[in-house]
Amino acid sequence: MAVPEPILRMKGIGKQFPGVKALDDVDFRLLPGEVHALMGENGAGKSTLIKVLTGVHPVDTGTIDLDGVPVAFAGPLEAQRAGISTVYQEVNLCTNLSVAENIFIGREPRKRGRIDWKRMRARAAELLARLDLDLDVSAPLEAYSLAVRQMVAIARAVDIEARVLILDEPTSSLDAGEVAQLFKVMRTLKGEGIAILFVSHFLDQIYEIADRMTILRNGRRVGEYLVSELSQVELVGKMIGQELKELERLHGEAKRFDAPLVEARELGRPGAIEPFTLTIHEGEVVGLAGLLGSGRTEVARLLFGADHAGGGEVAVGGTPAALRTPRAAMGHGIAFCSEDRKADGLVPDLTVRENIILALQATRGWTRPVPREQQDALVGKYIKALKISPPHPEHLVRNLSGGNQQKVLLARWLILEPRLLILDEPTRGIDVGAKAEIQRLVVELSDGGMAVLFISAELEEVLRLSHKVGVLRDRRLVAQLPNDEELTTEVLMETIASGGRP
Amino acid sequence: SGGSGGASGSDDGSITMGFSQVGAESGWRTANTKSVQEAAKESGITLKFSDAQQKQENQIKAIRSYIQQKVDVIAFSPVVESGWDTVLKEARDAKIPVILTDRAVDSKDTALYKTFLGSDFVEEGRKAGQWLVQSFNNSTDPVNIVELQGTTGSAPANDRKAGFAEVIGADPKFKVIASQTGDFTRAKGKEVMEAFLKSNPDIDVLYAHNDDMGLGAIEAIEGAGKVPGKDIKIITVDAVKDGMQALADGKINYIVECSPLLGPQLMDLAKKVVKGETVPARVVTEETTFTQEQAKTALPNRKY
Amino acid sequence: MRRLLWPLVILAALLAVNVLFTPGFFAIQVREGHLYGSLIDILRFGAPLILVALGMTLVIATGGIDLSVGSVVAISGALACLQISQDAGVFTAVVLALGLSVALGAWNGFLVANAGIQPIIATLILMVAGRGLAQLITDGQIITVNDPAFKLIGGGYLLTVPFGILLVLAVLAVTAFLTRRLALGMLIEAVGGNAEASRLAGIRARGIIVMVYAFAALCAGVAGLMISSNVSSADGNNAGLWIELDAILAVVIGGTSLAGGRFSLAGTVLGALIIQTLTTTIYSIGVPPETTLLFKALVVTVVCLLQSAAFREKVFKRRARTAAAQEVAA
Amino acid sequence: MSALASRQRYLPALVTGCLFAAMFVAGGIRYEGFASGQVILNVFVDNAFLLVVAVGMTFVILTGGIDLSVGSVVALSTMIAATLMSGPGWPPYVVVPLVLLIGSGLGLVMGYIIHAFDIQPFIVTLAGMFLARGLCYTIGTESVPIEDATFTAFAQTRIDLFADLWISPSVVVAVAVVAVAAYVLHYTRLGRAVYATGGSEQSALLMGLPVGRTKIAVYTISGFCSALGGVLLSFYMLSGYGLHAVGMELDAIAAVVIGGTLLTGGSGLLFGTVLGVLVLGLIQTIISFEGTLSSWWTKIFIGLLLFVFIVLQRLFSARSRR
Ligand SMILES: Nc1ncnc2c1ncn2[C@@H]1O[C@H](COP(=O)(O)OP(=O)(O)OP(=O)(O)O)[C@@H](O)[C@H]1O
Ligand SMILES: Nc1ncnc2c1ncn2[C@@H]1O[C@H](COP(=O)(O)OP(=O)(O)OP(=O)(O)O)[C@@H](O)[C@H]1O
Ligand SMILES: [Mg+2]
Ligand SMILES: [Mg+2]
Repeated sequence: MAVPEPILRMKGIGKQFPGVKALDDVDFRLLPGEVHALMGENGAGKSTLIKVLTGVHPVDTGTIDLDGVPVAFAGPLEAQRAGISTVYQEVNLCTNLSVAENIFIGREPRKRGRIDWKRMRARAAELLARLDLDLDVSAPLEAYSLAVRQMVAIARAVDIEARVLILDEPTSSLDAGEVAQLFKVMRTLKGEGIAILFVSHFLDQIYEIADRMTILRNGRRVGEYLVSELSQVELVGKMIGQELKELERLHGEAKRFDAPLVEARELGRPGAIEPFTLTIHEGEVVGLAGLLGSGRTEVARLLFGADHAGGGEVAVGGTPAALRTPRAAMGHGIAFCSEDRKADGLVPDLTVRENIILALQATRGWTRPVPREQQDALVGKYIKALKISPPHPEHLVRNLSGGNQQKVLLARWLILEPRLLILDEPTRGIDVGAKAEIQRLVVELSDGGMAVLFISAELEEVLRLSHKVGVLRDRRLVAQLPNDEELTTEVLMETIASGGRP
Repeated sequence: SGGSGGASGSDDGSITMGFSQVGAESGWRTANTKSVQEAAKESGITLKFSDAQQKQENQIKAIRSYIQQKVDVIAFSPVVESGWDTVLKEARDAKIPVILTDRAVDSKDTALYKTFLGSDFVEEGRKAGQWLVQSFNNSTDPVNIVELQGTTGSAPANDRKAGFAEVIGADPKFKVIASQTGDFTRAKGKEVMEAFLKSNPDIDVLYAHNDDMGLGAIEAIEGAGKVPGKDIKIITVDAVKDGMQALADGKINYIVECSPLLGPQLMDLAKKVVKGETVPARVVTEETTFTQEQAKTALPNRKY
Repeated sequence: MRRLLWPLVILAALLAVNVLFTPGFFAIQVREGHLYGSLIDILRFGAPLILVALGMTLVIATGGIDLSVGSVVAISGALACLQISQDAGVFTAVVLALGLSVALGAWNGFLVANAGIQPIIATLILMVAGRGLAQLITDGQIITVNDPAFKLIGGGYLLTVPFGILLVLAVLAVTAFLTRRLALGMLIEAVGGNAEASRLAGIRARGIIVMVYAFAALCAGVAGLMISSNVSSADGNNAGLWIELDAILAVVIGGTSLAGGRFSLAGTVLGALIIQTLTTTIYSIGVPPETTLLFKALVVTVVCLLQSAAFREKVFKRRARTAAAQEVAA
Repeated sequence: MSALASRQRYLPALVTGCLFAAMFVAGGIRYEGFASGQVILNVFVDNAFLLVVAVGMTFVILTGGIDLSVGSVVALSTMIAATLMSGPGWPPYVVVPLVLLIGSGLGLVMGYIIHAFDIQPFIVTLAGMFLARGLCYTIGTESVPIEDATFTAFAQTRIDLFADLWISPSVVVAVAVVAVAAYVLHYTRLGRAVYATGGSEQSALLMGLPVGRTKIAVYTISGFCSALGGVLLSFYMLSGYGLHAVGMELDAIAAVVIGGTLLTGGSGLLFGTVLGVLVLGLIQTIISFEGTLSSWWTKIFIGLLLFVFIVLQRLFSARSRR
């Protein structure tokens, strides 16, 4: 099969950030009508390649040709004008604007020179319907959860008339249904001859949608391969430079739990989550499954006191506890690693070290600083354990790659050694190697007696880790299923779909 | 008429006056306000007072609101001279007489106000200059003068500078070697004077546009190891109590009075104007100048 | 630190300009048992500004702003002088003045943290009303006091060094200790950098915010004592007028972002010194009052351009390019 | 949900409006002659220039910036207008466009510096504030009267409405500016880009919006509005003076923020700004009707009114959001 002329060709790209060589002599090409996956560990340079391509950062060395003509975009605006539509990794939308505006801003439909709001809303609703999403398009985007925002960003990108579509980890918090919907759209676009650059850490997704892939490691190009010619094991080997053991269901033998740690009774919040009753035992991993917007995050936030509960009560270790603020919850040994690391997780201008010890310091108050040696020891330990790269504690978190930022956030809560650790999409954007590491850590911690509430859009992951799975639908906890041999992803999907009714 | 405005007071004989003050930027101004308020009380005039916080637009608003409230007479101390025609015409249309205090306005149409009561800042500057010329008339050596100006752009600063310059300009031996604004405050006066003392080793005379800056400068001069009043002669304007004390103590050499106590005169004028009597177009306040000896005798009965 | 390089260069340049006009500018003598000289003056007159700016730095780092410091300066000075003129002891007067300042600051903090009012408006209330309060205390007059102990605070000397400078050093040391040695600084930066994330990390943001505003007011209170002590009088009308603007400017020149987050105490001190040196320069080189502001505009523009990495890059690149072009031509 | 969402957006302005009405009624009960239509109209007449300036400030604040130069640019505009008309005797139809051009030009330059060199708006516009005020003094420290016949005639025109009520032409100009600005903000791409930039500059940039151009535009708009405010102020004062409009930047910022706009940008309505200006104006009116306050009690009272207003505003918007 003759390879057609590439739409896009990058040659000898180099990019140096202070202290980090993000890209080193990278070649890359994108053919029309293909889905091209860009693969690599966290911090390999995938996002940076995309950013230099679209003019967010200037390149240090190398050339970029679009249709054989050298280009150097001064910014995303120019790239967009040249027919490159991009969804960047951190969902970059304006949450103060309405959903419809976020889709159409900059190219609003107009009538006699003025913005035609009615048409804009109608078209937005139409477009979202194509992605199987039913949102109030005139509500501000901040009313919606991260996953919805991700879908809106995708909707915006696919609607822009473009010849190149770039999606940097668009699926990191989407569930299977949404992903399927996205892939449907991608296939249509591909059929129209549009070239798609796709980044994801979910190997299954890559094998489902991509035709070709380019692998990066430590800012260097490892090679370009046809997806059909490279097995998953080989791929992982090339990405991380070593073999990875396949993961099993980690909780083999059934464990008995008889020491309830956190008992929520009729806990609820009007408009957000219906009253639910849930018991989490010491050493138990409870998974939460549900569709986008089903209320998983809301459950977690209530248990952490991040939102005010509208009713119900919580007991921790058998005694009633008033979890009115996060600080109060932390006082009871509860920790919560939030889903949206950008909005309510990290402080971008602080260093890796400061971000990691932030919660620990908060529990001690400002008068008792964590001694520097202790800080260095803790931070060093988790940089190593989670493979945070670059492994410099004094780097600003804002300059880390998305996956590494997620690891920093995770480390913050792990060092607290809480009694109940709530993890909301903890592996979002994390590469396969580190993901396995984190999962192992969860198992280890729960074996040591820590309770874990685990939320993930990836059902396999939930099944692999949990002793018990809570199923949510339409902001109601509809079922709590023990995780035994009979519980499979199919059963879970069915439960979600049926709403727990037989 | 009642305190809440409303009907014109002329029918029952009592008078309501709307008075728009510049602000409360200095002790002088506050004394002026007090004098007006006390005099109003004494003479049975209902006073509506408003503070413009140094803003002309606020004064215009206040005057307009007095017109709205149908007061019997309006008095105000203009922040600046220009820009009063429109609102004064409105007052005339509403048949409310207007008295200016403290500062004049530059309207061509002098029929817009009944009278102007106040001091003449240019004349104050001249008086300061005349004393200087007189006390140095038998020497031919050059006289190095430093000047502490009031707030840049304000009428007293402009006029006191101009009047002074006019008089000393006649003799080339007088040289203003440094002139800087001290914003009419002691703190700034001290700060600027310290800098002057450093960059100009040979200062003979200090002319400060008000007492407060002069008092600040005295501290600076003492800090530099010089004797105020002797090594450096000091002339100021205003004659507030602290200034007079310093004058009596020999730290200041000459003060040109600028009296804030216009209240009684203002109330007299107001009564006449409301009755429809004719009043002179310009009433100059009774002001004088003080030497160190005069200060000692005058000090015990200074009111402010 | 590299961040402080350019402010330092600018400060040096300003000082150099002064030497051109006043040859003995750097000379420091001991006169009548105390240090005397232009540099000392800059420190002495800059002391209140440095203090206010230090407090402002922490407020700005939390993402706030405090417009009321000028009024607090006036209130503190007025209350202290009133007390002293009514024969209360200096100690009582100072304690009362500072106590009131802290209370006012806490009030600001309460409005911001608990009532959720935007900082600029919350402090605008006290800015307006506070000036009135100061005038109420002084009855609109200038209260002159004559008390050697009070004089020490802003106009006196200790071991030949102006007491004000020592006071600033002490406050600076305490602030640096609280923020950099203890964990206060990091928590402030976290709250300013991402308020929601800090809340979820368990930081008691409200307490910190109240504390920071109270601290800013305390600094302003001390500055107010200094200013009134320096001229032995309290001027409720003019003391501290517009000092909030200078203080914010000092903070910004020092490299702290008005959006909150990272802050630099050393940068703020440098910023305040630049502003004070600028003022002194204007006096000593004899810029006429009408053009003073033009001169200030020029300096501020140069300062901010030099501090901008984007500007330096553009200028340097162009220069590098023209240099290269010349080389080729030659 | 849609109704709820939009109610959320208009809530602050709504609450402010109700409080304004309540304040007016309270004034009417307390002061004789207060509850008249002309009192309200006078608030417009007396604050037309502030309204125009605040409109410009709203654009800037919506992008998350701030413009401290407005007061000085207002003063500079009055100064230039007065000097050109009284000195060389230029006609108003030459002078006014020139003044507007100069104001916009200043704004453009500041906007360019802010964008191109990535410098905090506070410091750039502060330099602009010094510059404009300094230029005033360089032109002259005295107040310059305006005596041009056309200009004076226009300034003193009264537009009679029904029943004894009247407004000045400045009010018409100000209302027109508000209308145009509201249109721009709501119905043009520039307007929406302003909100987006304020919401998140980084995101707006990555979404391919012309962030730089937007930022330059808002400062130009603010410069234009300040110059126009200056022209209106010269109608009001018939003079040019370097000390006019000292501190007006604060009034403008306060008006915008009282109107419910977030200083961090991205959220707020122009209608709120109008209310903010009216509230400040009404406070002034109440003060002058009160009439017996000493200078300091005036300030304390203003602060108090502001406080009560803000707290009630917070309370009501928070309550109804629950
Ligand atoms: N603005 C920046 N300043 C400094 N370093 C940066 C910056 N942006 C990225 N880096 C560094 O460049 C390297 C590559 O980052 P990049 O974001 O491209 O990784 P990635 O492959 O997208 O990883 P992930 O899977 O975690 O998203 C990382 O080491 C990161 O720390
Ligand atoms: N598809 C949707 N339609 C309408 N509202 C939604 C939808 N998805 C999310 N929301 C809104 O987002 C809010 C947050 O949902 P929440 O984060 O609790 O859900 P979640 O189960 O954690 O989902 P996610 O996987 O998106 O995080 C919900 O309260 C809901 O108002
Ligand atoms: Mg990435
Ligand atoms: Mg969620």
